[in-house]
Amino acid sequence: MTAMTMAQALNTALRDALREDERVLVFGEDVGPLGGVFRITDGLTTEFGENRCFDTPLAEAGIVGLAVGMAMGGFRPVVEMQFDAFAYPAFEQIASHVAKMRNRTRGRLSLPMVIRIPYAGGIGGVEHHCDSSEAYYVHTPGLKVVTPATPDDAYWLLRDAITDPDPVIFMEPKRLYWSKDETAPGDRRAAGFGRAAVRREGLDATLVTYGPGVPVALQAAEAAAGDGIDLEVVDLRTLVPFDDETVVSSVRKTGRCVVVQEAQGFAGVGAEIAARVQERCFHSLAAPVLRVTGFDIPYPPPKLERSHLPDADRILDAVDRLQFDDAPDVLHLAREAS
Amino acid sequence: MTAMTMAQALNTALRDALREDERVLVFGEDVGPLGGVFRITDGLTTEFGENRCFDTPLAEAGIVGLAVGMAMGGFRPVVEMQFDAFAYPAFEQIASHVAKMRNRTRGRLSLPMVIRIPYAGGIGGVEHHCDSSEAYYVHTPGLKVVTPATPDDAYWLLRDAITDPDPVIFMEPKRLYWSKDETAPGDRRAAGFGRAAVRREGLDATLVTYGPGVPVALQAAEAAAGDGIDLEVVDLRTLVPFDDETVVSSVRKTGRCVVVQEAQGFAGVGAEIAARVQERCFHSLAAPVLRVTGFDIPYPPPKLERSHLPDADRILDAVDRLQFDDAPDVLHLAREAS
Amino acid sequence: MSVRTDRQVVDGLLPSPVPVRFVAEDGTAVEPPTGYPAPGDGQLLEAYRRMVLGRRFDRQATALTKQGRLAVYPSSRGQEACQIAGVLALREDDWLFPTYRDSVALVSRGIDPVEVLTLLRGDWHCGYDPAATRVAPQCTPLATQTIHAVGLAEALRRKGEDGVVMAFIGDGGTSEGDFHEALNYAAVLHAPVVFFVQNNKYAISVPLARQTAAPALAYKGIGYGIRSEQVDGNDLVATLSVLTTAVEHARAGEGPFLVEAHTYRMDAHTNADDATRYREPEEVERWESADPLARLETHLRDRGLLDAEGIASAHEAAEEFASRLRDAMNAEPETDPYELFDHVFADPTPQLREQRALLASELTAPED
Amino acid sequence: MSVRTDRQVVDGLLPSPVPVRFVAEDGTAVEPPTGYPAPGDGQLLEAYRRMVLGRRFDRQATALTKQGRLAVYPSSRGQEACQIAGVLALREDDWLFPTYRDSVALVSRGIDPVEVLTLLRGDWHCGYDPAATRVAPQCTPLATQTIHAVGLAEALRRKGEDGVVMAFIGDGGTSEGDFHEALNYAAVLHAPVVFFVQNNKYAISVPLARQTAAPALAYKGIGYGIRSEQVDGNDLVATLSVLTTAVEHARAGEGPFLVEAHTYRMDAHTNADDATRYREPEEVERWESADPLARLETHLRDRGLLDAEGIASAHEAAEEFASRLRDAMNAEPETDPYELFDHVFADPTPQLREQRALLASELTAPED
Ligand SMILES: Cc1ncc(C[n+]2csc(CCOP(=O)(O)OP(=O)(O)O)c2C)c(N)n1
Ligand SMILES: Cc1ncc(C[n+]2csc(CCOP(=O)(O)OP(=O)(O)O)c2C)c(N)n1
Ligand SMILES: [Mg+2]
Ligand SMILES: [Mg+2]
Repeated sequence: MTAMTMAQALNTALRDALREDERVLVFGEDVGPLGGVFRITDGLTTEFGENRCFDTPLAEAGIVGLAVGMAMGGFRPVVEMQFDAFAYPAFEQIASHVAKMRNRTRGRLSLPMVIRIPYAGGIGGVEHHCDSSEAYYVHTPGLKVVTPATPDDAYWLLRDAITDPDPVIFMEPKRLYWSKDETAPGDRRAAGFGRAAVRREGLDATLVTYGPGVPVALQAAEAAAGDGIDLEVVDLRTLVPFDDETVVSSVRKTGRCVVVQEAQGFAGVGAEIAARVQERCFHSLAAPVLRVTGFDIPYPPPKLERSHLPDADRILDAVDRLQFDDAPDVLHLAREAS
Repeated sequence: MTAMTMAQALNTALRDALREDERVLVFGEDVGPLGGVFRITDGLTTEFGENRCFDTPLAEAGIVGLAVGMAMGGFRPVVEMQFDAFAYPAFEQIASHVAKMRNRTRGRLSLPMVIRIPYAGGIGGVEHHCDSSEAYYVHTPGLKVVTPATPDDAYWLLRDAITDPDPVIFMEPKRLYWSKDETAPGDRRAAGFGRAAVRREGLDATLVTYGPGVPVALQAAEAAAGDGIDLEVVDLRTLVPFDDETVVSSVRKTGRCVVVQEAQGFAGVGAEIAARVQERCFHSLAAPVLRVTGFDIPYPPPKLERSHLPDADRILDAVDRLQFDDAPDVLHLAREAS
Repeated sequence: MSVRTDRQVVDGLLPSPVPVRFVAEDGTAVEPPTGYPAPGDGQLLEAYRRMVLGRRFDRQATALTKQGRLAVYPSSRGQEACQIAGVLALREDDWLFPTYRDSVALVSRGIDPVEVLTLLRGDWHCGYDPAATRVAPQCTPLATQTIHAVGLAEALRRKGEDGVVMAFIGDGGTSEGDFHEALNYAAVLHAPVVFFVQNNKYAISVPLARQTAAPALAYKGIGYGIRSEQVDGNDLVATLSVLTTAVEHARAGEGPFLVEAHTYRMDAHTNADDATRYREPEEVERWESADPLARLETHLRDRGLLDAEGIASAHEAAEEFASRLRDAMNAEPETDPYELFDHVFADPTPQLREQRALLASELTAPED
Repeated sequence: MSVRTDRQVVDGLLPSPVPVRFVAEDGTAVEPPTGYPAPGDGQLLEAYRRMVLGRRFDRQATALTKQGRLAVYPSSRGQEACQIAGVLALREDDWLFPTYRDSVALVSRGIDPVEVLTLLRGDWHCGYDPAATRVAPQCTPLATQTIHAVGLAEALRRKGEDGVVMAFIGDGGTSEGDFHEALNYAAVLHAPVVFFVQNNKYAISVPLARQTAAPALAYKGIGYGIRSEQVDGNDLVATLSVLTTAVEHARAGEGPFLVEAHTYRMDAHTNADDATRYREPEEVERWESADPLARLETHLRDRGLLDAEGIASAHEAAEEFASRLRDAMNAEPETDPYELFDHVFADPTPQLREQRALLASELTAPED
């Protein structure tokens, strides 16, 4: 057990995967000698050589398309998109090929490849550097979508993504790169794909979240505990496949649910979660499933991101509106008046 | 009043817009002499000359990017993406520029442009020709997203899209191109953006849908009427902006809601609708908001699309599960058992 | 600090100013080009038989659309010299990345024609086994396959195999950004890939002049440091010779190669297209007189390599092939709706299992 | 049926085999190139003053990052000849499409430096008025601006204006698909646009040799039918001469032009980058001796156009500029959180109004 940042955990996962399986390759923009702009691939070219970890020309459709061809040829590419918005040039390759190759070939070709995407904000980045793009991928059938919230998960989910027979979009919440916890790579602990984790147990309401939302939700739960409200926090870990079981059993227990997501709200992953929860837990719900999300605006600049990002206060406001006292929802009334 | 197909209505809208405003331009792949693969631009080059309606080289990012530049230069481009999946190469241009230019320039530059996208299936198209991609656009702040279900709406919504000061993604449900109704271009009738239409009034439950889902929902409502169930059908018309008012007042009245969407379900527009409805109508709901959608699979081939597409039967099955009799939901029980 | 580009390097990358040719429209040999060896007689005869069969297959497929047996078919009539030369230039263990228009090449590669037509028949998958045949699924999103081809070529190179990859693409497809990225990646990686542009003068309705202002598409190669050539794509002898050279170049580790073949799409874009909307019948007629099959036939007859009997037997084989295909296509293909859920992932997610159960409940519900 | 490419046409599109130069590293004049007129003395002096000021601005901006006044700054030190020549080649009513690295050009264009730095300071918008300044917002998604530039050039052409558009792009950016599409669209539309590649040898950490295998980036033009040239980008005289020729070419309706300038990024990619990870100090030192500003200074002195006084006054003006900038940047910019909702659309949707109300309830809530 060592204390590791998420960045170190990811780096270690890549290193271990490169060591264990010679079919694994790492490539992308600046992932070679520089070690990536976030240093996630730091030292890999030195240790494994340019053949295993290398820089490509600057073209994201090219990176993903090259990975498709190399996966068809028997390799297991792990590619990096430098920032969320810079994966968009690869969208056609991802939606029309990465997601569909197995299906288009009736299962004869599989694409064991991982597309790593640092995403979301909170790091004072300028425009185009802080998009939350997970909803685009989860809505595309054929992609697994994974997002760790802890270093331990970062390590194991990335290892699992690399051995998975199918393409995985691996979303890294960039402001958690420097978060630390005890982790023990090599000593299997984290659960596999499709299993959510209850990060905190509670009885009064469930906060369902993922990636960058997890520490914020935990912080809100701590604060709520001070007010005598006992919140359960569920970290989804993998968005596709989705762990209905853990979410549903938590909400059936608590009877109330708030979904927390950093991305702009409209038709985001949080909408899917809210829709599923009320479909499955309707008779257990004492209040509507509420969502706490970013606003439906382009990601704001450093000076204003605090106004945009869901924080503990915004979550607690939503928790307050969960009608513990059976009064009508004030914000809804306000909305209707406006 | 003339009987017009949706294709004719769209063609007439383009023609009238070209005639009335010389800043309007139409371009894209094969929209010139051929008139587009769906003939939506038929005759425009002949009538207005190559300067106003023209073919571009084959590159979708190029088409959209060119439109951005021309809109910056004072024109009002209306561009065609040949099929849904062939808009994906333009995704970066759409997400990072079309959607954000007004914001990035603090309102100093606006992009009055329309991107027409024939979408969805039901026409026996081969792979990549029948994607439902509306969720990608509605989740991108800065885009208006519009989708007509009738020829009359097709005409007026397209006219409104062209005069709108902001970029509009205009999604055309391609299997409705040949549907006909009475319409009177020139004689203002259809409502503007942000207004849903109640296509059928009913008291027992509300079907909320849009685009290709509308005729199917109406068909289901007719069938249900035979069984004594009176369904209201709401056609959203514009997904962004969203008409909460009409949807909410319908569901408050009926107390039950089924969302119908052709696209794959996970994190689709239907998830947003379900999430909003339960947020706003929780205390009026007698049953969970259910969703009837396509499956989370790549769009299936001609021989199997009937299995995939939501049809009246699938809608009626969902209506049956709206717990009119207060019994537990059978499919939910089955799901849990599986 | 400064660069100097060597005139010789530059000239080595530029294509010939006139498309390479061995045989004129009327079948007579022209002065042979330097640097491109003439294919052997046996290979030319084999090419002839394949072109006859390819054309017959193509006609049959078009006929099948009229009978509703195919959802759609993009004909390559007039492009047979390209289709067959592309295949003949490759070894069996080389890879081919075709587009939707390259069914004739696939048939010539030895893939069962029913498999080749699977997708066009209305099924959701490519029909054949790409790994076994070393043929990627026919690709519709334009130019996207070219970068896959580079990846696969790079994979071969890294595995120490001496296989080559050939990526087919149309003139219109060269305008897409992915083509640019593929050429650049291939050159920087020095991958053994041949880009083969069938310039058939139209992208659906859009003529070449609206697609590019380049002197010829083959002039794109130098911008990536890729050796390039242009060839008369209706001259089988020339196309085969240039493509063979290109494949050898790639196999020898000398990097990628770009070949532009000038040809013409005789039929409409697909059976659903109406070509009269955008081109004059006279233009089509002019190209009839440049027919690649007639040209090769005349050429081989003139050279005494082919006689009436040889011609007849090639046509017989083609007829037999077409009739077998007709029969095979008369049977309705079996499609299993439950299989829709089987190949999205190696193992269906719980969500897909639920959806499959929903479909099952619908399909097994009693009619009411 | 067949094409023939004219050697003359081809030669007219290819760049010179050696980058165009007027002045050597040591400031001495070289044999002047044919076809490119020497800029006037007055223009050169003006360029000199602007380069001095541009460099001072650049240093100041880098200093501001250390004081936390700027979130990030991508320096263009070493690229001043390109930045200034680009601006001087344009008329005021021409348009410029810059990247994130072209702040010096924008300052030279006359835009208030505080406005130029708005985005880098942590605000969400580009700061200046693009329509009034005829400068597009500085663009980060690589190469995407090149196609906007084509659109705007085409808009000018259609409106009968004789304006020209210059699109800046880096060496790395040329690998993106959008660059390819932009070149092709420009050529087919015959749009009055100049593509100006500042080849500073690195894309963050990736050196040119990993970016392209082309003899030079300027060889990309012929593949689109675009006239192209390469120039010593540290020679202001040459860069200004070639860009002026390119702009005149475009303005005269002769179509687009592609210019590659060979230069070098002296500093790291941005203040946040560590260039020692990927390049040797010796390389940077070698380029110090090719400094564009020193070269022009020596050249102008040698020619008697500039004396110590002129140099001093240029530096004084630059110091004054920098000190005003420092002062202006000391004030915290005002940012209004409610404005986040104002420019998503011309009129906020009901949903945005709701979200604004939610934020208001948060911001006005009593602290607890
Ligand atoms: C990305 C993309 N955009 C548009 C289309 C629609 N489309 C199919 S074929 C075609 C024309 C292609 O022309 P070309 O590359 O010359 O090939 P050809 O059909 O002539 O063989 C178009 C526009 C597509 N398949 N993919
Ligand atoms: C589409 C896209 N991908 C990646 C990036 C991240 N990025 C920013 S600058 C840069 C390097 C660009 O190099 P070059 O074009 O040579 O310009 P320079 O920075 O040297 O001026 C990269 C990779 C981006 N901004 N946009
Ligand atoms: Mg073609
Ligand atoms: Mg650079």
